[in-house]
Amino acid sequence: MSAQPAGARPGRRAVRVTANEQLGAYNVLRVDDPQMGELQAGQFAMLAAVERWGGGEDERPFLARAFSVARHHDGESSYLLEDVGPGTRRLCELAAGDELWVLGPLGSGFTAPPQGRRAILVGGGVGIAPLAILQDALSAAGGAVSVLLGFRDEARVPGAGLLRDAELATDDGSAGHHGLVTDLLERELRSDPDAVVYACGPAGMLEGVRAICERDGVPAQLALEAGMACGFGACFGCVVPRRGGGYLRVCVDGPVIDAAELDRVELHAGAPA
Amino acid sequence: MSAQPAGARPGRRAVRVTANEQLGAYNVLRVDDPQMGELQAGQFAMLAAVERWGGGEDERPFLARAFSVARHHDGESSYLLEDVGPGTRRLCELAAGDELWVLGPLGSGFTAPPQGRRAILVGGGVGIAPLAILQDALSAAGGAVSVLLGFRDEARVPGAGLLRDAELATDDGSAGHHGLVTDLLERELRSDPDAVVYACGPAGMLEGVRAICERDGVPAQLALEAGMACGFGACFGCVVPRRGGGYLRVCVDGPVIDAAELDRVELHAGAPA
Amino acid sequence: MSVEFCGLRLAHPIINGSGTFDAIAARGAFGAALDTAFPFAAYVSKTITLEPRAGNPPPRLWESPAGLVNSIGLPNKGLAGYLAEDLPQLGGYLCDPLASADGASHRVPVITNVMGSTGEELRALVEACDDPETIAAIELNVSCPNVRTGLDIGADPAQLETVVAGLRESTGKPLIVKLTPNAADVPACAQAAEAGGADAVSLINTLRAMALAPGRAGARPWLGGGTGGLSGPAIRPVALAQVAAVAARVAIPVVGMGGVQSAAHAREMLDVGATLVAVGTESFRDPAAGVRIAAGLL
Amino acid sequence: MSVEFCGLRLAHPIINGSGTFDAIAARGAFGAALDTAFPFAAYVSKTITLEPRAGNPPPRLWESPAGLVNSIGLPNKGLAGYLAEDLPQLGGYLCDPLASADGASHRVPVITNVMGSTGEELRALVEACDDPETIAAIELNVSCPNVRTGLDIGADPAQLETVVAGLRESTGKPLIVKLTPNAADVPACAQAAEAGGADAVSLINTLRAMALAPGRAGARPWLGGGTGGLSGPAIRPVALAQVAAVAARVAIPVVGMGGVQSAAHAREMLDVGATLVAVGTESFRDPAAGVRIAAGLL
Ligand SMILES: Cc1cc2nc3c(=O)[nH]c(=O)nc-3n(C[C@H](O)[C@H](O)[C@H](O)COP(=O)(O)OP(=O)(O)OC[C@H]3O[C@@H](n4cnc5c(N)ncnc54)[C@H](O)[C@@H]3O)c2cc1C
Ligand SMILES: Cc1cc2nc3c(=O)[nH]c(=O)nc-3n(C[C@H](O)[C@H](O)[C@H](O)COP(=O)(O)OP(=O)(O)OC[C@H]3O[C@@H](n4cnc5c(N)ncnc54)[C@H](O)[C@@H]3O)c2cc1C
Ligand SMILES: Cc1cc2nc3c(=O)[nH]c(=O)nc-3n(C[C@H](O)[C@H](O)[C@H](O)COP(=O)(O)O)c2cc1C
Ligand SMILES: Cc1cc2nc3c(=O)[nH]c(=O)nc-3n(C[C@H](O)[C@H](O)[C@H](O)COP(=O)(O)O)c2cc1C
Ligand code: FES
Ligand code: FES
Repeated sequence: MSAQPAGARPGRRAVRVTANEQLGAYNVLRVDDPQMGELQAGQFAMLAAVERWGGGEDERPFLARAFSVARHHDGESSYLLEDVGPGTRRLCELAAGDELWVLGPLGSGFTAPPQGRRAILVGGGVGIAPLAILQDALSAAGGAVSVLLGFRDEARVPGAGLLRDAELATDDGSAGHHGLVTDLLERELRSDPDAVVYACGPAGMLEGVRAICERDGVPAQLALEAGMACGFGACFGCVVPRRGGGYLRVCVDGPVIDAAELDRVELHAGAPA
Repeated sequence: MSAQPAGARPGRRAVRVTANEQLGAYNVLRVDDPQMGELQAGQFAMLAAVERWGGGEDERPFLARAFSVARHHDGESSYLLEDVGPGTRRLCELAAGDELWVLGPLGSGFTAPPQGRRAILVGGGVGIAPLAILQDALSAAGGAVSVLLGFRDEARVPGAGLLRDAELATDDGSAGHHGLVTDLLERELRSDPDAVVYACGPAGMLEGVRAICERDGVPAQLALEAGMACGFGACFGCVVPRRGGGYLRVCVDGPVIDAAELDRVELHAGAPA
Repeated sequence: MSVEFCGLRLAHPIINGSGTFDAIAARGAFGAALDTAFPFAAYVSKTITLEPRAGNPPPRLWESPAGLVNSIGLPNKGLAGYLAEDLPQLGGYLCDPLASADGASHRVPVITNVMGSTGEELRALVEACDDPETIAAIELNVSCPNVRTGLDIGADPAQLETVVAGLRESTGKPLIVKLTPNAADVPACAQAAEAGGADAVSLINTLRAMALAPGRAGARPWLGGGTGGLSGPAIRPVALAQVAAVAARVAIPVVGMGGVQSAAHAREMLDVGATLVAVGTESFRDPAAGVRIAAGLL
Repeated sequence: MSVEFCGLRLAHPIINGSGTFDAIAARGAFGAALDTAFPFAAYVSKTITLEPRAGNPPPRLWESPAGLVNSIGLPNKGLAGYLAEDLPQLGGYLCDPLASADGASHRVPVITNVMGSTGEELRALVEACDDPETIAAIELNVSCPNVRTGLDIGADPAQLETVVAGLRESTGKPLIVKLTPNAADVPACAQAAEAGGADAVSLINTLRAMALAPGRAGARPWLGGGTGGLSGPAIRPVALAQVAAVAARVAIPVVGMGGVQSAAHAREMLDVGATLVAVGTESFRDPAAGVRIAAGLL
């Protein structure tokens, strides 16, 4: 996890879908992809269906879409998908045997906590995906890990099955704590202020995590999202403002970014609320 | 068949595919479409898949595609399809239950022969489609009908199953006469110069039919093809030169056009040979 | 949802783009059903020229990614043929479905689109259209190449202002100038049209484009006319930018078009300042697109 | 398939469009594998300005039908940063896979794209690029708004000729003028660049475009920069028309680009007269698009 990744092949590859299972409101897409090779938790891949990528709502999708690698072992990768638009819809539709374009692994992932410090993993919604592979890696390395996951509603709670021993929070109170996952985080940090935080989820949640960790002086690694055209630093499209001025490219400077590098986690200026 | 058609609804409608069967190199697509109503043999419909129309080769198809109605009874229409590009490929892929946009019936169809004269139906390749419904209509009206069909190769011969009692010609000699279907037409016209000819097929075949019929003074109705954007006279895109100057819109002045209206049947100037 | 445009009261803001809907052919295809379900709140004729034109040799169409390249070449019966044969039919049966919610059957106003390559031609066209009662407004297509420069007449603001000013006296009817998108500064062209006395501007016309015949060695234009114009969803972001820029610069109403396929797209055109929205290529895919889009705006 | 372009010998005719491939970031992402599999026969830098630029606020991207609208805003380290930090790296490892079929490892020539809003800025940029051995040619991006008119500097032929002529003396290296497509008469602009002393022209840059934030009442631009530029297959028919028209009017070589996704598309650009073909947006979908297209031309 801490070694410098070897780098993806400089071209996309066509791989086969092995399964596409529903997990509540989500889909888990599995693909046979030995070339994904060694990767860091938190890295992602750009995905596109080989057949009929296009022709959806507003004649899209056209570009590939970014997805965290949720797991990779024995040459098989899995992705957790939420259908939010024409690209994710097409991917959710794929069946075993269909072909998928994959470019990855891309970006830089999470860094292990200093020896002896507990990792608190905070996930929201589909953002739990990179925490699954992170939990595997940290547990394999023998570290202490706590998992806190927040979901909007009952339909999304089954997503928690992707990780082990998770404590839940839900907006609608259908499972676990009725409220925000950041409430759970505050409680954990009170009992273990030495912990290190790893978070991925919607911008509002990440900003909550960032603000809490800044206030409490806790190191936090945030896996960000941004609209991406390329995923490998070519288009300069996926930027977020960096503390102190200028911008970071989420695809190559992240997606995992040290919270100290950000003034705040912003929703894209134009993104619908 | 001779009554003025009522006209299609002025909007496309979504209908369900009931079956899509292979017939050699062709597909027969059946759809549940009671609104197609009464139609003339030779009329056509504009078809497009409701889902994923687009995203094929060169990010196409975008516009709907024209297809002869090969049969329509008990509220079910059938179409004979040959996969030649992104639009036909997508249609060939549809399965029972999938939705299809249909606009039609469109255009003007074949006119019955004068009382007592035999109809010779000459079809080439996928162009046999409108002759199937024409054969039904003429036979039902009690007229004498001969059917001559030409195919490129063995894989296409099964298409002949769409009509009854057809005499075949094939380019590769795999069935029937080894040669052109127009050879069969010449033979038929020698034995019955009073016949009326109905033809549909590739431009080269239609031009052969036209030239023979002009030479022999035999009336001929040719069902033409042309690239179409709309199918109902809106775009002026589907024209062929009219004898004496100017152009005919294949979609509204045809697709069935009296051979006497044409100097010759031309391949689109830019069409690949 | 009814809207006022240059003194005309329209049932809703959706009209057709010139040359993309032939009301007479459509009635042939769809029969009397069309009379009570005409998809547009006003009907824009295809471009009429002084003399009849056969149009360009085929092929005239090329499908491109999310778009259509056409090289139709403005076939039309000429002014006299249009006035004598088409206009009486158009006046006869066009009525608006949404408008008749109040029980009354409203005529759909006819906007006649004209093009000429000289000032005299244009004057003759506009004067002739000033007379018939059935013509509610005149649209001037200035995407016509200047015989001297080869550039569209409407691409040069100074030239455009002169042309429009020269025609202004010829008609008391609303004069809409359909701008060319193939200009460096489309808002300046819009301002020139306004200064010349136009009552409204419409845009965008198709973008200059071409296609080659596939599967052959060597370059051979596919379209019989050599080059053509690109329309459809492919150009929508360009259209939206031009419509927004023009609406920000002129006080007269703007008719926005280019790639509109849905009520959401039409809403965007209205949001950036258009008063009416025209639907072109999408009507080819669905002749009822106009009424579907209008209903979606409710 | 090797091709001569302004005195440079390239392994094949496929290069990247400026601003659509970052060789340094790509090496970070793909590691040493890129050194022997660089997808282009020459590498065009993104646009370099005199001073560093952070670029536009996000969002910077909008996916449109078969296209992409971007409003990146030319972020770059500025001339000094580029020369000191980037150029040495670029000189270091770029080598061409197809060229090395003969066993030798060829350097991929670097073309530096520059933009300035005044004559002095441009002169400083071009003079500075004249020196380093690693820079094989200079591309001038003239899609820069004139501070006075707001129009692209390159949209007015007379102005463009003056700008190019003023720079010609500043370098002995090949000078490529990247034309703006947002002009009434792009071939006239190309001729002006030629008359001013350009060694080549390249086109098309993105078409002026915009997008609105979805799902909200009222018009609100999606892009942080307000407006953007459209690229990708949506614009290919427009690009082909402009490249063909320009190639027919100038004697200097032409670099054609706009929506090229396949060898067949590249072949079309070559067929209408381009000497090189640049790939932009398609590289985002597949970073190996350049080498795939080049291989397909064999
Ligand atoms: C590093 C990274 C990792 C990710 N991991 C995952 C994951 O594991 N699982 C997962 O489900 N998702 C993940 N995402 C998010 C995923 O990439 C997006 O959900 C996906 O791109 C949406 O595509 P779409 O076509 O389905 O939706 P789109 O229609 O593209 O819409 C998604 C959002 O994009 C905006 N938008 C709408 N229209 C447009 C347009 N035309 N152009 C540009 N933006 C538009 C809106 O804000 C909209 O809400 C990740 C993203 C990143 C950057
Ligand atoms: C009245 C009528 C009835 C028809 N009936 C039938 C029928 O019953 N069964 C049947 O199988 N077919 C029928 N056709 C033909 C059918 O419409 C075409 O095969 C279909 O439109 C091809 O679409 P595509 O996307 O599969 O192929 P395309 O890629 O569109 O190619 C088909 C041909 O179009 C040209 N072409 C290629 N690229 C383009 C482009 N980008 N833009 C424009 N043209 C291009 C070329 O000449 C190519 O050979 C009929 C056509 C008409 C007009
Ligand atoms: C086939 C076709 C024919 C057209 N004919 C005309 C015409 O005669 N006069 C005119 O002013 N515009 C004409 N146009 C342009 C349209 O009116 C409209 O400006 C353009 O197509 C953009 O809108 P759209 O993307 O909705 O089609 C034509 C467009 C098409 C596609
Ligand atoms: C994200 C993006 C950034 C670009 N940046 C630049 C740039 O810095 N300088 C420039 O001259 N052109 C720039 N371009 C234009 C491209 O080089 C090219 O001209 C255009 O995208 C058309 O080609 P395509 O359709 O293959 O992308 C950019 C295009 C895109 C999509
Ligand atoms: S997605 Fe293109 S630079 Fe990050
Ligand atoms: S297909 Fe549009 S007029 Fe015939």
